[in-house]
Amino acid sequence: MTATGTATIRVRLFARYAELVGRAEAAVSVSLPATVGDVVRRLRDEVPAARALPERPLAAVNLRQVKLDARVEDGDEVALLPPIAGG
Amino acid sequence: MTATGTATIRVRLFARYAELVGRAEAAVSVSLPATVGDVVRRLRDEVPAARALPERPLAAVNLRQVKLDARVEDGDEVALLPPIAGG
Amino acid sequence: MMSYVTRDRLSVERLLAEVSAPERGGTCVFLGTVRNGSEGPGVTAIEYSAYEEMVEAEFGRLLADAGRRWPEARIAVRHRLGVIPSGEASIAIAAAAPHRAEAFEACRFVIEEVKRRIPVWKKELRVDGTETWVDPSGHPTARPHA
Amino acid sequence: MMSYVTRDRLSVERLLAEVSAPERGGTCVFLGTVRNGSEGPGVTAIEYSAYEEMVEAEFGRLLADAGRRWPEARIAVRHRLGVIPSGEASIAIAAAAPHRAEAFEACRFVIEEVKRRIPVWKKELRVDGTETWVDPSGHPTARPHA
Repeated sequence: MTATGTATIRVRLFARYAELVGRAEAAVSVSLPATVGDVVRRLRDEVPAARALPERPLAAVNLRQVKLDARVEDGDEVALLPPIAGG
Repeated sequence: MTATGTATIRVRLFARYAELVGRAEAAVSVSLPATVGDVVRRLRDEVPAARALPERPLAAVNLRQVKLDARVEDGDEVALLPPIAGG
Repeated sequence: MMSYVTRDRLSVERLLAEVSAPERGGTCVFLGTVRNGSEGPGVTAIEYSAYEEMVEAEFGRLLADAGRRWPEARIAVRHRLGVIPSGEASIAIAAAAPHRAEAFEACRFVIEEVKRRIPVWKKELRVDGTETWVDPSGHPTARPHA
Repeated sequence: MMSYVTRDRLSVERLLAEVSAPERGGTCVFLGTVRNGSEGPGVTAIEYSAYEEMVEAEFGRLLADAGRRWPEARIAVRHRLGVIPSGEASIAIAAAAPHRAEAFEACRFVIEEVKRRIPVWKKELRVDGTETWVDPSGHPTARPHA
């Protein structure tokens, strides 16, 4: 069962990525079905400064780390995470 | 080079061993050369309650764990140690 | 609800109180403290930032994972965020268990997983006024806008 | 001279102060606490006795051994003696090092060596008034004169 139509995805950027892009948040629209990788590509298309991000960043959907081929749905929050340096 | 003559050894007993023997300290005389094992045997000969001790207890000479074949000298302090349960 | 993050100084005593109990005889604590880096000019402080909602969620999952591996262990963890001066702790973990092996293993597991899973980032603030994002591989990344 | 034994409550904060420094970013603490034993009647306290002169000498040698294995680590340890109520700590070890692996390893090494080398003995004091010497193999030894 695959959702179709258009999804609006909230994208959040953190730490160095937020500095590179000059913002911490964006909203992008993608045609469903879509993956996190599609969201990253769409962000890079729509926000020129986002081209400074790596093509395959670490990502989370709804507070959980996922691979770039994970599906997104309308209303999801996608976060692009610089290499984690906690502790 | 081996010392000869007679050595007086202070023997100390701890924890359960002190309870078994009913004392925490004894002095025994051994003919040199002598080992810690000789001191234990002499203690068991001279102090009847010491026969309740194991024949091969854990031992220390001058604050350092040693095997029973370690040499003793006049004035040494030999300690017989129940199984260690620190921490 | 209790939070896994704080902007205040970390208290080991408070974490110990959360995990200790008479049936748990071994407790292992780990503290990560801000180092005065050996490479380049001295770091005076590190600014920790995070994806806070995910930090909370991920710590919950991480402790649940640890609880499955060491069911008798009780674990508490707190990550400090904001500017932390050199020498003060950024993370504190306490793991108490009936036996010491479990306490050490659970505590070590949590810090290793934190480094892998908890979305926190560090920016080194240096004596000379420069700032550097810390790359977890250990190589500071030049800040492009600085 | 500083002693490795005390009859007072152990203070983790004090041990941390002895080992922490800005160049040591990882600190591991181990606390051994008196357990409310699961077998037989409840233990209310443990009485710790020791060959104190040897405890001091052996801790000195043990920390020197640890210092050779982990030259960048700084380690502090305190063993409490006397009657210790259930739930309170009998031993506290703090190991700080530039990296966490060394801190964990040095701390674990010290507690394992303590169990092997430091001449301390425990007598369990139970609710019902009986006393039992603790055999380190885990099997309590009946006290012959009780």
